[in-house]
Amino acid sequence: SRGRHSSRDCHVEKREMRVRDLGMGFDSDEIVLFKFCVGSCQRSRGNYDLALRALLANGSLPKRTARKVSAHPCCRPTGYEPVSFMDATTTWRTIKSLSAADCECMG
Amino acid sequence: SRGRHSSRDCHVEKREMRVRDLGMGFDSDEIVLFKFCVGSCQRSRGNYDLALRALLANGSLPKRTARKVSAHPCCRPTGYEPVSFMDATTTWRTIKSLSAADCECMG
Amino acid sequence: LYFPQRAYTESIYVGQLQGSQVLQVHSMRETPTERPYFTLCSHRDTYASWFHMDEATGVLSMNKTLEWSDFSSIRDLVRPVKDLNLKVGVSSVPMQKAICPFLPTVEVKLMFINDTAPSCGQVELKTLCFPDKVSNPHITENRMPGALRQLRRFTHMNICPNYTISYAVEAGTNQTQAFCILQYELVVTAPVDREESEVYHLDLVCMIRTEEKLEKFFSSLHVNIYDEDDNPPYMNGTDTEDIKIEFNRSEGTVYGTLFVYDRDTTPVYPTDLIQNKLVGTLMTNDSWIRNTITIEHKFREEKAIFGNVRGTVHEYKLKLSQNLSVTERRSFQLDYLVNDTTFPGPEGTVLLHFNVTILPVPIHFSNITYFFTVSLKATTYSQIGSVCVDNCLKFKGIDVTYQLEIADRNISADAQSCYWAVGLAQKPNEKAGVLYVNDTEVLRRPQCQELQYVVIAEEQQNKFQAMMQLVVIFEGEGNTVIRLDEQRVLPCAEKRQRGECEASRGLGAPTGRCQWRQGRDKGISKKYSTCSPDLGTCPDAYCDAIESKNISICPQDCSSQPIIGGYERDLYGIKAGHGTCYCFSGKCFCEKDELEVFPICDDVCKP
Amino acid sequence: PVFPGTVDCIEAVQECIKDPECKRQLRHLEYCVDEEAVAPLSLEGRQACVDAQNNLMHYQSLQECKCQRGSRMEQQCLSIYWTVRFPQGYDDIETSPYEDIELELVKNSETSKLASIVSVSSLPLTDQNQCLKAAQDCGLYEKCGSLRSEYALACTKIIPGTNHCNRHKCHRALRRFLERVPEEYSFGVLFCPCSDTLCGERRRKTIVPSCSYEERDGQPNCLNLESYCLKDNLCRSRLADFQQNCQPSSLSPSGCLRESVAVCLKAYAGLIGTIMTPNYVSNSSTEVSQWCNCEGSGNQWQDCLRILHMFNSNTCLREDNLGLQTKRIQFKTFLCFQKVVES
Repeated sequence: SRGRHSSRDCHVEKREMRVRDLGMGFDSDEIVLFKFCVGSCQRSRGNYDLALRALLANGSLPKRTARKVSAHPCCRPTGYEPVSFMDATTTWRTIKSLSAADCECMG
Repeated sequence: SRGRHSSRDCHVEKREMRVRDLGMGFDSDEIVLFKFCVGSCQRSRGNYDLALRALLANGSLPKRTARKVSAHPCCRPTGYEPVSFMDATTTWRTIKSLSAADCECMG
Repeated sequence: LYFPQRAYTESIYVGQLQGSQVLQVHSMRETPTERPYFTLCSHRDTYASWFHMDEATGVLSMNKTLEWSDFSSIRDLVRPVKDLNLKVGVSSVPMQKAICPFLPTVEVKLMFINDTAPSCGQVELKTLCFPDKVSNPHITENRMPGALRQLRRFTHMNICPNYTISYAVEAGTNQTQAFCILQYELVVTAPVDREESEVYHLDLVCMIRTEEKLEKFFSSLHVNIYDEDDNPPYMNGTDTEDIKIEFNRSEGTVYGTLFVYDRDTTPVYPTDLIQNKLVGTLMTNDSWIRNTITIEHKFREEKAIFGNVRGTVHEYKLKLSQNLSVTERRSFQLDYLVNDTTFPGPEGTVLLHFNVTILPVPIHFSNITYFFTVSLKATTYSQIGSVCVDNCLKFKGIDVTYQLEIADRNISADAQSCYWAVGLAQKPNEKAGVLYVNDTEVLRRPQCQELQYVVIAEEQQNKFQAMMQLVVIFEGEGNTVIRLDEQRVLPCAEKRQRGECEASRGLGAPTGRCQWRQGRDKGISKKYSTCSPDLGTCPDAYCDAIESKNISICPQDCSSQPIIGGYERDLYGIKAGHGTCYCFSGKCFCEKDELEVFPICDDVCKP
Repeated sequence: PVFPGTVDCIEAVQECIKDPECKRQLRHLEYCVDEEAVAPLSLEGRQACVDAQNNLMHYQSLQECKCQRGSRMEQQCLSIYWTVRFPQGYDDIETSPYEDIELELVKNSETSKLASIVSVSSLPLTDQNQCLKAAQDCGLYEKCGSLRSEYALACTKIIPGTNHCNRHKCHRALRRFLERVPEEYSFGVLFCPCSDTLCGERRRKTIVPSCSYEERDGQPNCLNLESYCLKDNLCRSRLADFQQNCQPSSLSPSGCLRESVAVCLKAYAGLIGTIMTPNYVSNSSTEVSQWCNCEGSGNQWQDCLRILHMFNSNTCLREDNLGLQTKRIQFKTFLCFQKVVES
């Protein structure tokens, strides 16, 4: 895969999120530090991406296909961390692979 | 990284492209078969993506950041192939890593 | 000889005079002729040499007068009080220090206070009588009388030399006068019986006569009575248990209960201790019985039924040590002798009687023929029904397998090919066989739409067999009517909405169509929304014989892969999920199906 | 390294083996420990060990060396500490192998930079459930959140093919959490004060009792539990530390022989993640105990009750001592005060 730039092009950001707001149906008021990847990965692009951009620009691809094409590597986690908490019934719950351990431009 | 589904979720598609239309400034009327990756990788999502979707949905992220976030793995080449052709001055040219050899959901 | 106390504590001050007494250690006799010899065993610590132990009386006294420098010489935390830990050993013969590690010892903890003893005016009078913390002594039941504690506080005797101090003891209301005070020592006057009372609550009275008046101080003392095995086991009510063994014949099963009582305690620690252990013996030489049956023995401590004194209740159950054959038919009385190994007397045994009746179990179908009807629309792996010999659901330790065979072997090869339509599956340890649609292609041919099978049930241990006729009738509109593009059979679990779910032909769907279950709960719920081939069997939190043949049939019950989103899982499948649960070849998601998140500016709108 | 003024046992041994005689006696004691672990020593064998121990009496650094709780070399250090005191029974288990907590706490207060730790979450926090608040604070401090997730996962994960957890891994993860997360946070989730049973249940379940100590087939006898603990150097050391630092005293206002309650709480927390893991007995009181009872104690009933009462009737572990939260400011002030005195 392409050379990787884990800098402004792709890095970890953190947000406090109430477990209840993770959108997974867990009933808990605990707060977790959700780490996610942010970056456009423009610097990791290659010839493939330039050609793909040209293809997309000439409009020859149907919209349904165009929507499913990544015209540059994507800034994604290279590893994940679990997050555990107690729910409203004081039962321990763990969400595996929830938070990003680190980020990289992939693909 | 996440389990890979090289199926409907992410696969190779082909398009004939004139070298001239690759958008790289080569002056050649030859046509190449450009292979690229198409797929939503929805099936390769993980808990991270569900939480990220919730975070994006609650609008707490600034637009500038939200735009640089990949809320699912991206369908990208796992390897590339070069393409060679003769330009208008009958000089052999090669564009490295232009076409996708195979595709996979990354990250 | 034994120490009537776990530890001795006393406080000592700077200025404690050489030769002055600190405290007295006692040892109780086990036999009339015994005589204790005491020795100070702590030679480890530098301060041990400050003390002297009187070999005969057990009185600990000072070898030197305590100086301020002595206090600071003790390496300990920076505190106003430093602990001096000594050990005193006792033997029934005079001895040297060297054998200390092999003797019973008792701890002596002296709190060395970095101050001189309070003057008579300063001291709190009660402290002349009793230490701050009074530890409780213990004596063993049925033992010799003797002194068990020195009541005077030697270290405080010279603080008010003009006062006279005396002690008295008042026993608790219902307790015998087993204790008295002789020359300032608490004495047990006669053997006591623990089974009568485990603890004697004594009220010690200390009288101090000062120049002006008589002061009285009270302190309660609990003398714990140690147990010895002086009671035989006994039974209360029946010593016989009738036991019938029929359908449950598996190894490890227990039957019936007989109780044996023992007024003595049974210590569980240390584990190798043999005090008051009841040992049991099967009173039979019948090898079959000895190989097949054992007696399970458990015991627990009880108080209420023994007059609020700790005793032991033993439970004896009959236990199978191997699976019983279905043919076994037998009646016998089994006697079991329980012996209290540490009880000295002859009556230390009781005899238990188990009247055992073992009935055979027939492997049998009550009906000759069973009929099942199936819709022609049913897809592959649709469950038709289950087959089971009589009483099979009660079976334990009886392994019966089921096989499906063509009833009439002489039919043509072409006719025989119809019989691919139905299959039979059975999971290991499952009691019934499950019939299912194995091939829908043959059902297109009219001659294949009524099939006659024979089901053979075979009991694995003795190879007993039972047979029954099985008729499977396929009815209703066939698949020929359904449009070609709809012919493809997909896993129902992939569908995320009701519409696409109920419109698809799903694997294992008896009606041919997938069925949608709409969940109503907000959070993670057992009633999650999902698309299933048959809501009767999937999801039901059990990966049955048919579902386990192909993960696509019911991943909601069988998937072992990680589930993405909010869920709960026991061993397999999705016990509870958030929103809609759907799966792609075993990988499942449980998520709310709201409108897509606001469109992420993906690649197309990149500048 | 242990606090200045206290010799670390590992250093003490390096010093000892430079002296042939010290080295010889120490190797002999190590042999005694190994032999005793296999089978009880003979009378002669034991006497030889007693002699070896006596011969090491005058090597002061060996006799007074201590260990540091949670350090990388803790296990080796403790092994030396107890070897030097072999045979057992010659020294009770009320003197702690660890350097005095009061010194350690002060040292920790430097490293944990108490004042800056408490980050206030920007999300509106539920006000009354203090244990939930402590969990939220932990979740927001990355190290606390990740180590808490680590032990929760280790303690709730069922070993494939069985129906129970891996208690050893659970204990190790619990100790890692308690040793690496600043006490400001770990004590927060352990000793938060509660005024309702929901909060009390959260507090009770914080150390995942179903895996960290509960047994499916009922409670063991406390004597049995203690005997297993004493055979394990770590548990034995933490128990000795607890007994030294949580000695009750009716004379002192805090009910504790040691003036500072934090010293006892730290020693109590040191037992969590060992064979004798203590915990709250219910969700409606701060009473703590061991998962054991005194049934079947026979004549050692009093000894058994003594073990239980060390926890469930110890004035050092009283109501307000365990409700640390209310004392949080006091806890911090105590530590800050220490720092002011230092500087």
